[in-house]
Amino acid sequence: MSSGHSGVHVSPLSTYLSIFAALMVLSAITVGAAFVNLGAFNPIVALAIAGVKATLVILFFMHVKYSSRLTKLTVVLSLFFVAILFAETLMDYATRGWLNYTPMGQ
Amino acid sequence: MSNGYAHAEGAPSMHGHDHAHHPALQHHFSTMSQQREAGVLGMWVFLLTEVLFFGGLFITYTLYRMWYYEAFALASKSIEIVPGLINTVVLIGSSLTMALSVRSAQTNQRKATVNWLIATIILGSVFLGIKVYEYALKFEHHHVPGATFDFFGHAEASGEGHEAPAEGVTMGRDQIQRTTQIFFSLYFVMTGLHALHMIVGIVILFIIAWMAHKGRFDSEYHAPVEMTGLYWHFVDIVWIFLFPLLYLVERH
Amino acid sequence: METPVYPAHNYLTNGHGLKSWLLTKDHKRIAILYLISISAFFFLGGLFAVGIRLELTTPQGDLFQPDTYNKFFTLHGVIMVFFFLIPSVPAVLGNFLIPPMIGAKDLAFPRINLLSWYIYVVGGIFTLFAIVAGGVDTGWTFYTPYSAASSSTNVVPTALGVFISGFSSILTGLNFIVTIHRMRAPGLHWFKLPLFVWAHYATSLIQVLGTPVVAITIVMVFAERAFGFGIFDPQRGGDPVLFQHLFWFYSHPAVYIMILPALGVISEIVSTFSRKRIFGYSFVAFSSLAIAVFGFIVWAHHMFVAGITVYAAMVFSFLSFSVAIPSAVKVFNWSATLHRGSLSFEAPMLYVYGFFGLFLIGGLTGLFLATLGTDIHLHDTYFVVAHFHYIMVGGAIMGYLGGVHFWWPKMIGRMYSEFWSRISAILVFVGFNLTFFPQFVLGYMGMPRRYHMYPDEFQVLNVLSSGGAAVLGLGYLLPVIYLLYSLKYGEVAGNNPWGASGLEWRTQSPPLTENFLEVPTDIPEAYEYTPKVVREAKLV
Amino acid sequence: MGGIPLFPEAASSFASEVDALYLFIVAVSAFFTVAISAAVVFFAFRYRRRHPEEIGAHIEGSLPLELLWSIIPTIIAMVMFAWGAKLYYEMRRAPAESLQIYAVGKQWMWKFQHTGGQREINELHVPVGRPIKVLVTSEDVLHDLYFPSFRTKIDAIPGRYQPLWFEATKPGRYHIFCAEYCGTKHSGMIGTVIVMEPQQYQDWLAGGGSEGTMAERGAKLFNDLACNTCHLDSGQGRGPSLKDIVGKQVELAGGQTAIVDEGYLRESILNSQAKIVKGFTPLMPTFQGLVSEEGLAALIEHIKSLSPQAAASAPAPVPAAAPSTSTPAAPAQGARR
Repeated sequence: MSSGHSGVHVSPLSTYLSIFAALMVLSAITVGAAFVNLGAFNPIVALAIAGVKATLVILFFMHVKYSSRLTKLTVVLSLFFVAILFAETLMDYATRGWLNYTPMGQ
Repeated sequence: MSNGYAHAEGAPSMHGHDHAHHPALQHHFSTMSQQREAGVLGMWVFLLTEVLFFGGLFITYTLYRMWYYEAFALASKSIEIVPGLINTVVLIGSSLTMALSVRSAQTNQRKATVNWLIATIILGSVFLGIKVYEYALKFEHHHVPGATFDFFGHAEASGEGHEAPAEGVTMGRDQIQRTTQIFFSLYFVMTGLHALHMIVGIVILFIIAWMAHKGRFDSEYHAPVEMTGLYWHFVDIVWIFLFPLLYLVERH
Repeated sequence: METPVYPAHNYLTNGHGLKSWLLTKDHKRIAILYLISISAFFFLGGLFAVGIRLELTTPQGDLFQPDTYNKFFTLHGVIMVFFFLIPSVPAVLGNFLIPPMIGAKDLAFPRINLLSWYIYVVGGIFTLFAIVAGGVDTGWTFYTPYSAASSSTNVVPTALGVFISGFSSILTGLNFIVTIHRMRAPGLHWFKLPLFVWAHYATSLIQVLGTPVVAITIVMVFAERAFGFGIFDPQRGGDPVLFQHLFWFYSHPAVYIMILPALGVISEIVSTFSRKRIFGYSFVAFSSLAIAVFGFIVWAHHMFVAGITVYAAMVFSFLSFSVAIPSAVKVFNWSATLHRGSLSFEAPMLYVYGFFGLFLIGGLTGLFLATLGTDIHLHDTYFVVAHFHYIMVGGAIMGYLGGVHFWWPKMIGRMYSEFWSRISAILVFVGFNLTFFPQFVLGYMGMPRRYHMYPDEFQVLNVLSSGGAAVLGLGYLLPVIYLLYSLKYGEVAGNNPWGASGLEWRTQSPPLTENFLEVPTDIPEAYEYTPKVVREAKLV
Repeated sequence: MGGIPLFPEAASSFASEVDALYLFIVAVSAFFTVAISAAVVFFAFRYRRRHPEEIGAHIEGSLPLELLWSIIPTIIAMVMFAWGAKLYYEMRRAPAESLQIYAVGKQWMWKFQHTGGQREINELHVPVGRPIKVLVTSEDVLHDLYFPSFRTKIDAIPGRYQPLWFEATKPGRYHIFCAEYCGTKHSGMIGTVIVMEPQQYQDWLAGGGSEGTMAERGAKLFNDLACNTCHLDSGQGRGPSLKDIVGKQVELAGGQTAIVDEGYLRESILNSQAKIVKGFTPLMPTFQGLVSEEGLAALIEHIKSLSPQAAASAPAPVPAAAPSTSTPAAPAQGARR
């Protein structure tokens, strides 16, 4: 990132407006998709859309796209540690019951 | 914390420094860009903390949703979708006005900066107003966890009977009573903490708007606006996840 | 050797009166504020330990009521963990030394630094209120459902105190991270930084990543206790084991918040008193980061008997060993540093030697607890108590005291009694081993922790332990006396009494408010010892 | 016993194995402690400062050494892990022929129930040389059932059964401790396990259980609670027949399946609607709060007695660490089976 007189990136107005429009459309899709029975895919679709929306906000509204590597690293780091929290906690819960009775027939 | 930071940044330098320095440069930084980068990094590290803070809630939500999926679906259905949707639009809109305010500050447009900040404050307040309305409904319906919790209370009183187990629902009444309470506990903790973040954000916005009005910022020094923006966008992102997780568990 | 003169202008003389301290933004003064407040909490926590050890000299539990005893060990844990160990090295030594070590005038956010001290104090007041209001008896771990539903003591104020002080810890960590990234003097790149700074960087990462998770967990317990929400309550379908997952996601890495900064102190002292570069600098530096990251993936080894699955237990056991390796690497590198050094044994180095013994035993006994087969027997016995005291008291406090003795001349500008400080280092080492070594045996014998009464056959070892505690207490009290005495009567220290090579020794003692008259530009490699350095230290 | 004892009595089949592993780690630890301490003390003498201007040698480090002292500890650690994990696996898998006992922790006592109907508080009688499986639960807060002489323990968690097993090898009286802090009289929540010769044990059994076996008591409770009005053996009742179901896999309404074990039965009684067998309507009331932990265990024993061949030949029922009281089949579980 350059220093000196306002070395920051100034995004054009159109970027903000189109990101906003995209976010609105995605919100509409989220609600619409929720009313369609997609089975196991309902939560996946909802979270995928939320992920895309969050990414748009992070990249453009929060200017991460134009920020230093350190800022990008910070974002990745936060997701990495949340992933550890999720993965290892769910590892315990997902393996519950693995040592149950073996069914009689087997 | 942002609050304290905003003060720190806004305070005029108390040490007699070279006149070439920007008036907002604090004595322990050597350049404005060092000061700005320190501030921005600080804000990002703070957001890192916030992500983990909400992460603890999301893992709790995930686990109980796996265990008590039907209760989550039922309870989620009992929440009105329209206020939630309006709030989503309002909050994303406020993120846009916030971004535009930062942009105005970057391009040295004082008046526009202030106006966009005020727009953000208004939208944020609208969000909170709707949230208050939603909470009031929950109280009325006895959907607040605790001694008075009764998932069926409202539906039976008003004869809507939305509790009549839909097909595929295998849980009985007691079971629903117990496990929907977990959903609402999480609902209130999650939206409550989110709202708390909004309130803090609005207070900061007021301070920043005042400072902008006083002409404290220019194209070289506007880090407080920028950092408030980062915070506000983060709060927006949390809502982007909360909305489908709480309102849209199973609508079909 | 010319006699050094006490500098007329320094950070201590820049402003007088209470207000100049309570509103200061100077990181050095804030460090002193922390030093005073954590010392107060240390002795308060120590008082509860005295109660515990007194009670346990007899098996019958005849000195205090069981509830009183339970409150004692809870408050001992809460105060020592959250109000002493977590802030100890970072908030006092880190706060004081990181800016001069990196050639900066202050931390990046001086006001936030002061704010974090105030937050700490407010958290402390909540906890003190809980004590005055009758105490709390959940154990420092606040396990549900006992804490949420069963205990009738002051859980809410204590939990709030811990919650609030957590933000102090987060803000300190945040400040350090930004400072280390953005405030280094020109030319001071990462691999010229003292290992103390590396250790604090790693610690800060844990603080900002882990603390929020315990904060949200406390919020949920609070909601359960105060409003009747049922998130961890098995009666309402909640899972108490989930509480433990979330709690240990922070509280296991928190152990490294307590020990890592002390490891940084050890590197500085070892290097100075052997006048030699730390052996394998980059390995020691990266091992700090490795400990910080691995620390986050091993938490459920606290839960091997708590109802996690056999498979999860195996994965967590396997990962737990990963923390042992970087810790071992550090110990080997310090030992190798001594080889062909020029060793001298003033008090700080004696503390380090004590640290070696205790940290070795503490670290190696961790292996028994990471190993599944032995942990089942040892879990929640005195073996665990002994193990974490060896790390957190043996390791962290030895490091902290070593650091205080090492940098005291820099902080205050005066020397303390060499004789008494050596006596104190020896007393602490001997007393510590007497207190806690018997507890390993007690633990393997099967004595569970948090016991107010115990079967007769455990008495001999318990009496031994209490006797050792008396010696240990003396060892901790002694420094208070001679350090306070030195404030006024100590010999003037001079800029660099140990002939150390770090940047912080190039400025006067005590330093100016701005640390340096001119920010140094000719920054050498870390730990560069040449005859010139020693001569310029005016030791000769 | 003169002097200070270093080990508790080794009175179970895996006590000596745990001790062996313990001694192995002690040996490794002692080796490293002595070696490093000796080196450090030796350096202190050998390289003490001899004149004030002396400085240390300039040494950067050594990659081979770093690798050496990273890899060797890793290998040793892996040995410990593998040994410990193997032992742990054995400690968590009860043999099929285990004698079953129910244990309930309560502030502040341990209540034990034998299938023969004997009930004890803070005392547990078991025969020597026979695997014993204890299903542990709690009525209030967390506890932990700990037998130091058997080198094993497990947390008692309200709302679910946790399994523990041991085979006592030496007759005698040994400690029972509560090892998870549980409030005021945590340290008073102790008891004695009495390991008896099989003959003595038979005599002891004959002396107790005046109220009949657990299964008998369970049968009575089964009638008292009117379970028998719906759960008919014919399968024509409003509830599924309970005959020969233990150990079987049943299909649930949601499409998942579940294995009928103590954990499932417990959940189905307390939260009857959690896992409904396919083809039945959720009519059964929940018995949460209506039946004590003892009664619940008796009911389960009664239902198990209706499946005689399962009791005889079922593999070790190490019950699920099933999510607490009222868990619908988690999708992951259903999908895997």
